[in-house]
Amino acid sequence: MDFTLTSDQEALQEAVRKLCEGRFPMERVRALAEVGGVDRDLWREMADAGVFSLRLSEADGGAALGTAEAALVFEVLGRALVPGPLVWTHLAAGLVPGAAEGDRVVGGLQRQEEPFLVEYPDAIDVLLAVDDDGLWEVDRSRLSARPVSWPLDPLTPAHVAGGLLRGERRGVPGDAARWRLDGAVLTGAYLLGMAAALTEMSVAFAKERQQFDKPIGSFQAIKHILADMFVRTEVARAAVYAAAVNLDEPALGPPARAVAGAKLLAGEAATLNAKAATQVHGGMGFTWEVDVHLYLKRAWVLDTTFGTADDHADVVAGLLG
Amino acid sequence: MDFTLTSDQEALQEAVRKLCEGRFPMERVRALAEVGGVDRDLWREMADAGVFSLRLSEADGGAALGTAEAALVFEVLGRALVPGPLVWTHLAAGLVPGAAEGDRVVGGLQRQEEPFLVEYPDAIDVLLAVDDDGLWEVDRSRLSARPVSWPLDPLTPAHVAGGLLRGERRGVPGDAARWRLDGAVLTGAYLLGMAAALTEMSVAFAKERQQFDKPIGSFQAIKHILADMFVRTEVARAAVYAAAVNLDEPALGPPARAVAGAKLLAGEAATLNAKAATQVHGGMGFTWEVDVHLYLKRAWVLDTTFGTADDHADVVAGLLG
Amino acid sequence: MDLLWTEEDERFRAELRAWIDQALPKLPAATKREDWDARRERDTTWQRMLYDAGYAGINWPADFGGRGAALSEQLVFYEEITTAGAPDVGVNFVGLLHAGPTIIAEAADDQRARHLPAILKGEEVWCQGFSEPSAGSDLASLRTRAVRDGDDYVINGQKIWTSFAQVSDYCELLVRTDPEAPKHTGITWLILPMDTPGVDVRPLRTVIGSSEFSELYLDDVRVPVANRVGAENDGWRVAMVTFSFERGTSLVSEMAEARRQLDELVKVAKVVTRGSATAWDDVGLRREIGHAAAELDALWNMVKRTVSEAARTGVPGVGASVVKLYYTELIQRIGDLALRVLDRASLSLDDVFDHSGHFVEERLRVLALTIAAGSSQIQRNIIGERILGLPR
Amino acid sequence: MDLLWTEEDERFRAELRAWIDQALPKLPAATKREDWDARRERDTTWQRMLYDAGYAGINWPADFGGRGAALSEQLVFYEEITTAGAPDVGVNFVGLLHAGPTIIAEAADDQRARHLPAILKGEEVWCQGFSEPSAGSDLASLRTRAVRDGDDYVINGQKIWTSFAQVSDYCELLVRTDPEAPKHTGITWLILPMDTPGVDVRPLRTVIGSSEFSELYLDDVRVPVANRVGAENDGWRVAMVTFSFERGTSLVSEMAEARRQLDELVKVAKVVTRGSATAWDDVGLRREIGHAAAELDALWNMVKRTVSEAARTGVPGVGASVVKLYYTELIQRIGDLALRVLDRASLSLDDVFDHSGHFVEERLRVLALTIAAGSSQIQRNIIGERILGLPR
Repeated sequence: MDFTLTSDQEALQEAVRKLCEGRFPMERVRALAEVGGVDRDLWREMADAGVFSLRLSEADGGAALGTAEAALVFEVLGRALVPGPLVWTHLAAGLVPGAAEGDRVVGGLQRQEEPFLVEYPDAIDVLLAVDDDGLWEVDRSRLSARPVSWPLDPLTPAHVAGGLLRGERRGVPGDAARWRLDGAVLTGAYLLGMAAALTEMSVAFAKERQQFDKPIGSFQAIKHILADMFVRTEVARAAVYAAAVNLDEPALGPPARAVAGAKLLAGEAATLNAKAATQVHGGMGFTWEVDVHLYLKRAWVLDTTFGTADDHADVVAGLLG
Repeated sequence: MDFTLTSDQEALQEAVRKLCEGRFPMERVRALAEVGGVDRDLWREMADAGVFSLRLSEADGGAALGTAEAALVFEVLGRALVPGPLVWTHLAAGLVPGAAEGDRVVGGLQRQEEPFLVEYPDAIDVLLAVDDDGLWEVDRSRLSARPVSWPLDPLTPAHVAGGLLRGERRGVPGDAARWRLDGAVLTGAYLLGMAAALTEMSVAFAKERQQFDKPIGSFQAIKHILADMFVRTEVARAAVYAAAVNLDEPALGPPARAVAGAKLLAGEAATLNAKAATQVHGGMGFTWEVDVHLYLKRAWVLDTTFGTADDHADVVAGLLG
Repeated sequence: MDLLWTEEDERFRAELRAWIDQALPKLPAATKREDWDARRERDTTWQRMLYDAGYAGINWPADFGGRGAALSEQLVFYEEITTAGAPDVGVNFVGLLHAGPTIIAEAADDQRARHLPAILKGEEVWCQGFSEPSAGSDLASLRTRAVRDGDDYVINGQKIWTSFAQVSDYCELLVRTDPEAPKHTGITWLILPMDTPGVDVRPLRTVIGSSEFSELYLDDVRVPVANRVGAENDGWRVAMVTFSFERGTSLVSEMAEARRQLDELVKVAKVVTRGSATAWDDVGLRREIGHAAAELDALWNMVKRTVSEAARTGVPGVGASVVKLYYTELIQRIGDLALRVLDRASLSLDDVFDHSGHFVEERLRVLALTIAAGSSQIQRNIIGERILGLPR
Repeated sequence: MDLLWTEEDERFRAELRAWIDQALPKLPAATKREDWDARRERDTTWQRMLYDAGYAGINWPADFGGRGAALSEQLVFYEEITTAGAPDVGVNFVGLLHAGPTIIAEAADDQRARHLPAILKGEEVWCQGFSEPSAGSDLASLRTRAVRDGDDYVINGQKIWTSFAQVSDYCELLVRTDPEAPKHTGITWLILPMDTPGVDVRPLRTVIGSSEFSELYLDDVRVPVANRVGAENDGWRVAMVTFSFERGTSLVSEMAEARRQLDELVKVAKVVTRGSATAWDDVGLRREIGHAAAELDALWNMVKRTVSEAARTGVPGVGASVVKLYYTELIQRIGDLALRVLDRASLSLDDVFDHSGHFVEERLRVLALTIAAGSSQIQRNIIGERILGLPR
């Protein structure tokens, strides 16, 4: 039992952090809204860094790493708010040709998520659907879809699709179940990174911003909001890391409860921290120019994918007693 | 529309406040735990002041006042934490001989409240039960009951009763429905008074208690707790008063939604304020000698009578849309 | 305690409703988002219609051309306007609810004559130049400087959060006239004509993507001393007169609308599918909606209490701060409930089904409510210190 | 990141479990409430059994007679003790977790020799004399005065919240030796034998009705200078050594027990009737219990993270403050959920059905947790200032 990061894991996070700093500064991220959320060159750079292929065997061009490492990578991506169907493409690596290499962008949705909102419609090459019966590749040419002119999150463009066709089978029910678990944890990891970034930007703002001749972070009301943001993030971190480790290590027992708790707490950490960050930033938090709202909107979006907070609390309850 | 107290209403509250100050100082209230919660002489004094007969016609020895006035009286009783089955005896006035005059102490419970905890078992002369079919006087001689040696609230002694016999009918289903509404509002009014008293005692303590060379009420963390206590109380007050007025005035429409909201918000104001008061009082709030815990325990008890917070939120939801 | 409307109130309601029924169809349709000229045109047209019908300045004294309505009639007015879906004050917001009342209370007769009728008739649109980038919660630390030069003040500085500045004729402006004095005592209240040279309006994009608010850049702007309301350096007190209005009735139409929206949300919840059931079948979610409805009911009754007290005593009492704090946090929780009901449909501000987009937009809009006009933190300070008497 | 126990850990667990299985039945039955002599007898007997089996001082260095267990083994130890329903530290709490570690870190060799083995064997029971009626969150403002008189300190003052004082042999006492110095620099740490003349123990009744805590009245109490640990006026630093222990592992057995209790609560919820269904059929209530369980799981993993970091770096890291703040508020929420599940049965601390009374008593007991050992407000200050670097 050593629940700290190995030096390899630290190095992996550091490498992806550097990639994000270099390639995904916030101006660049914002600009991706203009191109449907995905820039093909940047996408391939992420692929080259192993973001999608990480868990594939070395024979398949991967690094044979685990879900724990993938979660650490997605945490860093969430911190930087990198847009695009990252989780789906990562899940599809090894299954959909070109996904691992960044040549094909893979999106997806869960069939119980009515109405069907297809994310990144103009960026994706392949649309997958998951349901209790398996994984399916949807034939988009047969899909009636209308574009959302005004998406909640400018970095999550969407189409509303009419009834979703099943298409070609890509996996059995067991695959679908595993995708749901992996997808929940990786989305949770991304949300965890967002929660941490929100804490840091709010702390920095509160040290800088003066009102009543003092930095606002010296007022207990603000200080305690920030302390709660930090605490929520660290609790979510413990949950997400533990769930990822659990997915890699069958000897730790069935992962369902840990995974549900991880998505639940990471989703809440991100949404609650984003709301708190808005409040701490005061009027600035209500402006488009300050990044907080982009995190808030993404947090709301991601809270609806791979199970909502309510869904996951129900799952944990169902496994109790 | 004038939603302020009339001068008669103010005078009524003032009169009961004086009675409580004179007859129910906190030492006396605490001492009533030793006599099962009710002192017969004091009970009769309350009866003489009209606490039970208030709403009876003048011909029946009452003051022909409304539920609004009764609520104002119960608010003051709650403030002073006067123990005993006040609400049940008030409801029974005019129905159970001697109740209005304070000669017979009437307790009661709702039949859906399993397990059956009979409050003030040694003090009451008559035990009523309310269910969907009406009002019933339970034959206590046929009731198997065991005493609770260690009640949560020292001022709410109780027996656990085995299956509750129905006994003699005292009212039709319509009476029962009305008792439930009246009982919820009067219990809500009592809880409102408790919430207000808790705010006042906590504010006074926070002005007095010094830590770090300042009154603790000058720290924003404490100040904001107190502000929230006040706000919660005032919102509950608006709900309770409006529900009481609604019960008196059929032209305002069916009272069910207002009553449910009143009990819900008053119960939450009292329980949340009692928890907050415990925190504000610090270590002192964990001592028997400081009154806060008596309010906290009573709030928890009353939250289980005439419908819990969950029950009432469900009722409001059921009346929406 | 009496919650029945009086016969007068009911008569007023009936007349008003009848008038709205015939007036509303004559009003042009709602304008396109971001078309502020059209918005001004529509809102001021409606204001003129209200004026002609005798409803303009519902809360203004009759001596100054207002309706001088009893407080209970004001509540009826807001209820009926909201229920009918008629426009709220819109671009006339600052004129009717801030600048106008300030002018009534503090201005000279010639200033009153110049502006009050024009505001009532929808001929003058006003905006507010109070907040600054570095003066938010700490408004009194404002730095926009006004230097006396002959019969003018020469003004330099920057304002922010000025709503409808693009289409405003005048701005109620707070400037610092004495930088040496303690911060509350060196401020002056001025009437700034928006077409004065040196006034640069730069729209600010909000999280909703709208540009209702602007920044005002003021570069050697000359305003005649005659445009001052109240004494030099007495502007903080003058501005506080405005705030006592802002924190009173300004949330009433907002709350009436929230009650309507909550009913809408229940209808939506009954339609949105969730597995084999609807969102409304989710006992946990439904209970939270019921809880929020009870709170909103209580706040509405709290408004009636506050208004009744004000009618009786002439002062608004403690209710206004309580309502501001509680309502703004509640409406955000209700917005969160709406997102939970909508689930995936919350990804879109276009309607995925009936009105769904509106709930999402509202969730964004109400983010500002716990920040503007005294943040929740400031409100708790005020309640703690002014009402409960706790030490600073 | 590795959450699998090592083979050593598993071997340790197996041995410990086997030992507990045979040892526990030899221990006298749980004592009656408020019989503190019997409580001391049982807890110290258990401590002696642990000592004889080599488990005493699980976290103490082997050089000082402790087990010197790896941090992961300590977690296993607390898990197994809790799961088996064996006694927790009980009256040995202060000796094992506060005074003992302080003596290890700061005391002279003769003091160590005198006290450490006795604590480990259950021969010496210690209590803590830190808090005072006017020094709670602001502990450093303590006023109990010690004046040097020859080879003694003469002590006058009052302490509060001293647990198990009735049955203690020694007290770790903080006194003010320099009233002129800044408050943190005039404090001294002393070993007070509880049978010293002038020590008056007055039990304090808590909201549970129990008298686990006492007030200590100190009237001209003479303590030899030789009983001082650390330098005169350096007692604040010495005491802080203790606190770093208190905020670390002290919640671990509490949390292990909470996890067990939550499973119990679910069982109860499945039995308690609610109309025609059970409390567990209430989707809203059940969801909240599921939510709390997820939080408790996460905190337990957070403890593993904290312990792992401490094992690697030698310092406890940020985890301890976070766990203290979050756990204490969470366990109160869980207590509220228990009251909702119990409904009317919550009126009684006697069991109305299996264990129901215990949940009610627990709800009362945990009220203290957000106040003692640094209130939630103080914890948030600490996190804001020491971890996030916010200005005071």
